[in-house]
Amino acid sequence: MQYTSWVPIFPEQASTFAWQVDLLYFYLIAVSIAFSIPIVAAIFFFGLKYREREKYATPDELHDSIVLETTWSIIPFVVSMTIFLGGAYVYFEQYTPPTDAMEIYVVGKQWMWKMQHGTGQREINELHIPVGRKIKLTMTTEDVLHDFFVPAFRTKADVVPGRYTYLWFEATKPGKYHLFCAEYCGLNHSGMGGWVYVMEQKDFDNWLAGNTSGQTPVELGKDLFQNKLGCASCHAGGPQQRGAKLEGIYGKEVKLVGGQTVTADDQYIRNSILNPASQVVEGFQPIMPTFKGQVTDEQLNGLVAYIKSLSGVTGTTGGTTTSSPPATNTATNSASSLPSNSMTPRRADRGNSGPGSNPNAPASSNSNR
Amino acid sequence: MAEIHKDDHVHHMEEHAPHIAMPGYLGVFGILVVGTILTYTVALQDLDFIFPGANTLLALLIAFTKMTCVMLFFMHVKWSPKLIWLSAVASFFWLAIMFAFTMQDYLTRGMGVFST
Amino acid sequence: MQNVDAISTDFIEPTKNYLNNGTTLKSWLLTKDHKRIAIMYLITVSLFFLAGGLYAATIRLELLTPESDLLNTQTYNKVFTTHGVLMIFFFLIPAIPAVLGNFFLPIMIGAKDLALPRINLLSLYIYWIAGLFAIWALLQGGVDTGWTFYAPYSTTFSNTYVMAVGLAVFINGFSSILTGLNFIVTVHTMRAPGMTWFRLPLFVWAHYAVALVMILGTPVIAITVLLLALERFAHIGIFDPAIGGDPILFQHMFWFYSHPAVYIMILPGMGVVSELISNFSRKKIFGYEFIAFSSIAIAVFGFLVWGHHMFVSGQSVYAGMVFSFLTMVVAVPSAIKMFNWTATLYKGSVSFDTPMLYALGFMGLFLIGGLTGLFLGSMGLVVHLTDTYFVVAHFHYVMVGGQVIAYLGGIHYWWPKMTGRMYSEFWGKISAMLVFVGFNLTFFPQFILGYMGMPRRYAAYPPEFQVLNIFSTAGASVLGIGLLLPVVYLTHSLIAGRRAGDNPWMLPGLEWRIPSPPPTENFDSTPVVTWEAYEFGEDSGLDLEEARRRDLVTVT
Amino acid sequence: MADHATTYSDKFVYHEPGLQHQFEDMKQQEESVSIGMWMFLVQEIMFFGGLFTVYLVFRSRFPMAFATGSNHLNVVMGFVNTLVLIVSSLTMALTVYYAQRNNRNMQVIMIILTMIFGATFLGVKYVEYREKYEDGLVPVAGWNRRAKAENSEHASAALPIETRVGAQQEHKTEGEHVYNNPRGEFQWNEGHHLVDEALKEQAAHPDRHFLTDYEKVGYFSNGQVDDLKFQEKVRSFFWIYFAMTGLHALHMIVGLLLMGWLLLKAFKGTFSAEYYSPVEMSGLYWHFVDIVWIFLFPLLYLLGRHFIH
Repeated sequence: MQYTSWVPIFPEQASTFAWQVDLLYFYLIAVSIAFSIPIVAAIFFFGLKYREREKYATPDELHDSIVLETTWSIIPFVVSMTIFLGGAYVYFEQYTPPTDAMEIYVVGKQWMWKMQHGTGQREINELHIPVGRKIKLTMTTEDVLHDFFVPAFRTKADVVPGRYTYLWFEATKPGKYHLFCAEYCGLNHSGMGGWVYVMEQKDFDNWLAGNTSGQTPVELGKDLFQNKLGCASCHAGGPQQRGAKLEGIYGKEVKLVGGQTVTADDQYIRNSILNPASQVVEGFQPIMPTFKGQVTDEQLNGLVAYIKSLSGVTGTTGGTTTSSPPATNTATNSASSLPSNSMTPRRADRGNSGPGSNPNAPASSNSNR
Repeated sequence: MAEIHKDDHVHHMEEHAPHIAMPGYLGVFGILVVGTILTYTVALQDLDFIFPGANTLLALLIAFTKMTCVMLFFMHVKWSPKLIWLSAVASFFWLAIMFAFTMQDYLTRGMGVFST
Repeated sequence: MQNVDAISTDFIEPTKNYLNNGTTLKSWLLTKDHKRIAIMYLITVSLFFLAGGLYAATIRLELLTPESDLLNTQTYNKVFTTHGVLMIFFFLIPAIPAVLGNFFLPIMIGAKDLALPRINLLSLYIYWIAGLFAIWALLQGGVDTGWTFYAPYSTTFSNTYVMAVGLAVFINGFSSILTGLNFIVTVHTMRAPGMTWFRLPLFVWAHYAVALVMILGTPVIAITVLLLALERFAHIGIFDPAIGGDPILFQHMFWFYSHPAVYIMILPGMGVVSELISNFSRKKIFGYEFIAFSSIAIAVFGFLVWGHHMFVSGQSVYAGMVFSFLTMVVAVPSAIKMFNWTATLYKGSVSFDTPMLYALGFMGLFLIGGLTGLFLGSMGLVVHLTDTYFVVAHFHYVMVGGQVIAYLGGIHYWWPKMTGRMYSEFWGKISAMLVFVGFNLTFFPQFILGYMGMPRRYAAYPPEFQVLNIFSTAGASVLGIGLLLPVVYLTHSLIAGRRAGDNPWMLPGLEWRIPSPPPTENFDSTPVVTWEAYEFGEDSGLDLEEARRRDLVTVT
Repeated sequence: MADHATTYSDKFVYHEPGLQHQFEDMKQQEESVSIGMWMFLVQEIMFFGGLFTVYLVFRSRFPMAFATGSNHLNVVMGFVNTLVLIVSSLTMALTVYYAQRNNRNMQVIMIILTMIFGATFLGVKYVEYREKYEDGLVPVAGWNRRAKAENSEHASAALPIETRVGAQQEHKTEGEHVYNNPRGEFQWNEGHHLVDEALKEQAAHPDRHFLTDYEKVGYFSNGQVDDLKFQEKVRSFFWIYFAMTGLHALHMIVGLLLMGWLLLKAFKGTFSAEYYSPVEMSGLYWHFVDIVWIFLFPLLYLLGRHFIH
């Protein structure tokens, strides 16, 4: 957004559908002009030509013309329909994320954006992405409504507590672009923004490699599991342990107290951490305390990723290089590293749009008060 | 004024005359009581074999019937000017708008790849 | 029932009119006279407009510089929230209906008063109570949620006086409900003999449409705000997602009222402008029925489009489609109005008195406001534009460029009738032009800012937006002067203005056939209407020759 | 001219009782008043409509939780109350009927009867609220402190939907067995057998749907019904129950005041076949309140009754 002109009047075009939106914009401007010029001209022309010549003159009245009325009802209608269709088309583009997108997890929080790459790089109010690569953001918030807005990409979406919303774009032009929070979110609303850095793929890979400060989700999870939360003290495995053995559990059927069996997928692990008492594995006591409100989104993702790694399931990387272990695969199945995507899209969408169906955001907002 | 408003007043004239005699009122009252008992009894039957939500639908139908009775006879709508009919209908129409257009969002949330 | 003589040539003020009929405070506070109530509304509403304007000025000053230096963000948030709440709930919504509508609707249909004068007075008192409540809350420390009160920020996170302001809005709602109720009853039952539906001035039609919206919409915001207050006070888990609520539901219920409310804020303006255009081109308005029914159409369709405020809110894509489609449909009636107004000028005898200048200004600004409305109804574009300054510019073009301009036009148009005095035409024209120019300077740059992506409700913004913000603030100062001028010369006219006479412009409307200021019961005997609306020809029974002689006498 | 106007209206004040100055004749006045009243009822309908929307949205998501909550309401009292209101509607209608016949005494009697029935309704409602209060089912945090102890064993189950302040106390009280309801939480101990039944049915007929998609996520933590999540949904039912019936009760109280005023006027013999629109208007209001209840009864008390076998 470095402007050369002293008064900039147009934002950068830096995403694949920026030009579509601009096209729509120019079309509407054209329509507006096409409508206003004649009307304004007419107003001036009539106003001057028929200005009052004699005081209290009574010009003969004109009779209404159905033809005229119908014409100028139908023309605007037809035009507005073209606008509607154009808009609807672009809208679908903007709000239909591709399946082969690189996943980035975004958490809004008064008043900062927290991003997490599949490779673990965690950024605050900054987002580094490669150019020419489809990016899908999976977003939620810990407190109030926010809105992820990148003018240069011509797209935005509200971030709603208690559920996931999504946003996707494909940057077309390296550069540094504004990131705004567009939904009023309180005291420091105007401070809740930052920059999106669009880089050439190789620069991006270097950035990934160079920026090793962030642990991968697996490393983070391991750290939490072994030390910070001390899960290992019960779940380290072995015969006389109080907690269930987790090696190789992922994706398997688990027998629960009360007979049913469930598949140990991301949701299961996630919920077992948040509401342990709600599903107890057969042969164990419901003694595990809840971690609701004590683990953040990133930490949860980490734990899930780590437990998965115990079963040899790996996460993903945003880059194409193998520089950042342990992940090596493409972004396609990176979904599996995000709890939100572990469910089928249909159920995820329904589910997450249900109140309280994502116990995490409310819980973490509790902890944040 | 009167002659201008004659059309509005056509129904009005009768308003001074009593609309229905005592038996009429008692009859309506009877219908309402029966309706109430009916609602209660059918609510205990499981009608889901017809189609899910049959109970609710039936309960609402009965409620609408009772409402209609009250409005037509107790509230004298039957003898009121068209405008009163109109306002009664309109208010329910607008209620329907509020329900329908709110639900069209929630009911289509799941559809499509990208439903937020 | 005899005809009212068209004009009275004597320039002695009528012995008894609504102003001098009882001068004690009590005679005002307990009056049932719609004209006095309208005057009291006029004063209160103007005060709220002034207050809201001051807040607006503060906002513009703060935005001169990119940093939030004049105000800290906390204050800024409160300031723009207060600006919104005062302007929308306490100025725009009551402005034209409660002042001009209250004063002239009964006169225009030949009635002695509104059908329910006590209800009318009650609505004024409710409005006052709500206003005091709001002011109290603001003095206590104000509210910072934005006038939209979006959950969960308003329900859970804001620690300002949300409940108090919410209750003020709740109370105020009933004031406008009662006004609307009163209008509908009056139009149905109080029309004078011969005043058939299609002889009603379009001002009355517009107010009928507005009344519908007020009655059908306002209760919903009332209950919504009530639930909001409950959510704050008792955590009912209906809007707050942390306890199983749904913030989107709040937006649905809020906009179910607040979008139609936008039409409460523009339809009366359209009514006024229809009057002005027709009367100052001394010609029956073109396409009377179409304008009349387009008002009703706008009122009805206005209830079907609220979702276009929620395109990016997480609403279902398909719901968005439906709402966007209907939004496009609702654009058509407004277009019809524009075309008919323009056509009315054709072959008229157009005189450019102050009210007409305002009317023409309205047409220009509403044209832009309406067309940019299409931008914001087209989903693909709105994803980029919503919550930016483009939206701010758009609704100011409609609200200020529409309602406020029309309100000023109406005030100037009926001032001679309300007060019996004529204001200075010169200053009138000056201020009309200042308002028009200043307004465009203020808000046109904001369209560009919006498309560049400057989000609304920002206390601090990136430096590259500064230039246009400076333009905007500069324009605002011009606008401010333009808006303050009338206060001065209108007040001055009360003392020194020359007597206007009963019918300064020789117009056919019923209100111009009674003395100015009107007597307490408007007509000494019920008038019988024998002429069509906007009838300037022979049938109007206006003695134009007489008027020309009168003008020769009063040349000063 | 003003003088003329005043005498003009005075003329009528003497001849026609209650004719206001702005009207030509009684016909016009009555028409105006009745249209006005109807417009008021229209806005009342929209006012309740907001709550019905909330009801619709939440019930369509969590029918089982709503049924569970509804089954806990005292249907007998609801039933009795419905009858009571219907009778009061009849007496109200008869009040108008007798007013039209200049029968002052019957008017007075009917108004008194109406008031008695109205009061009965409120009395029953009070008993109902009282019950809910003792079961600790008031969905306001902190209002159930005196709930009966036996209902309070799982009081701590209510923690996650405690206000944020409370959530921090969560860990303090954790572990220790709670005998009463210290933070006065909403508490639901009736279990969730309806959901269990639905699950059984589901197992029996996998082709049909017994739970909504919201429920499939909203109640469960993987395969198991989550008491806390379920309780949260039941709580929102009770909120809607209290909001709707409370607002309705408020309208009843207003109605009673109206009746009191009417009683005085009727006692003075104000109303006659010529002038009875106040009676008629109050009647409209009363009937409207009755109609609201006609819908509340099935929607709140009777939904999902058929699940109980």
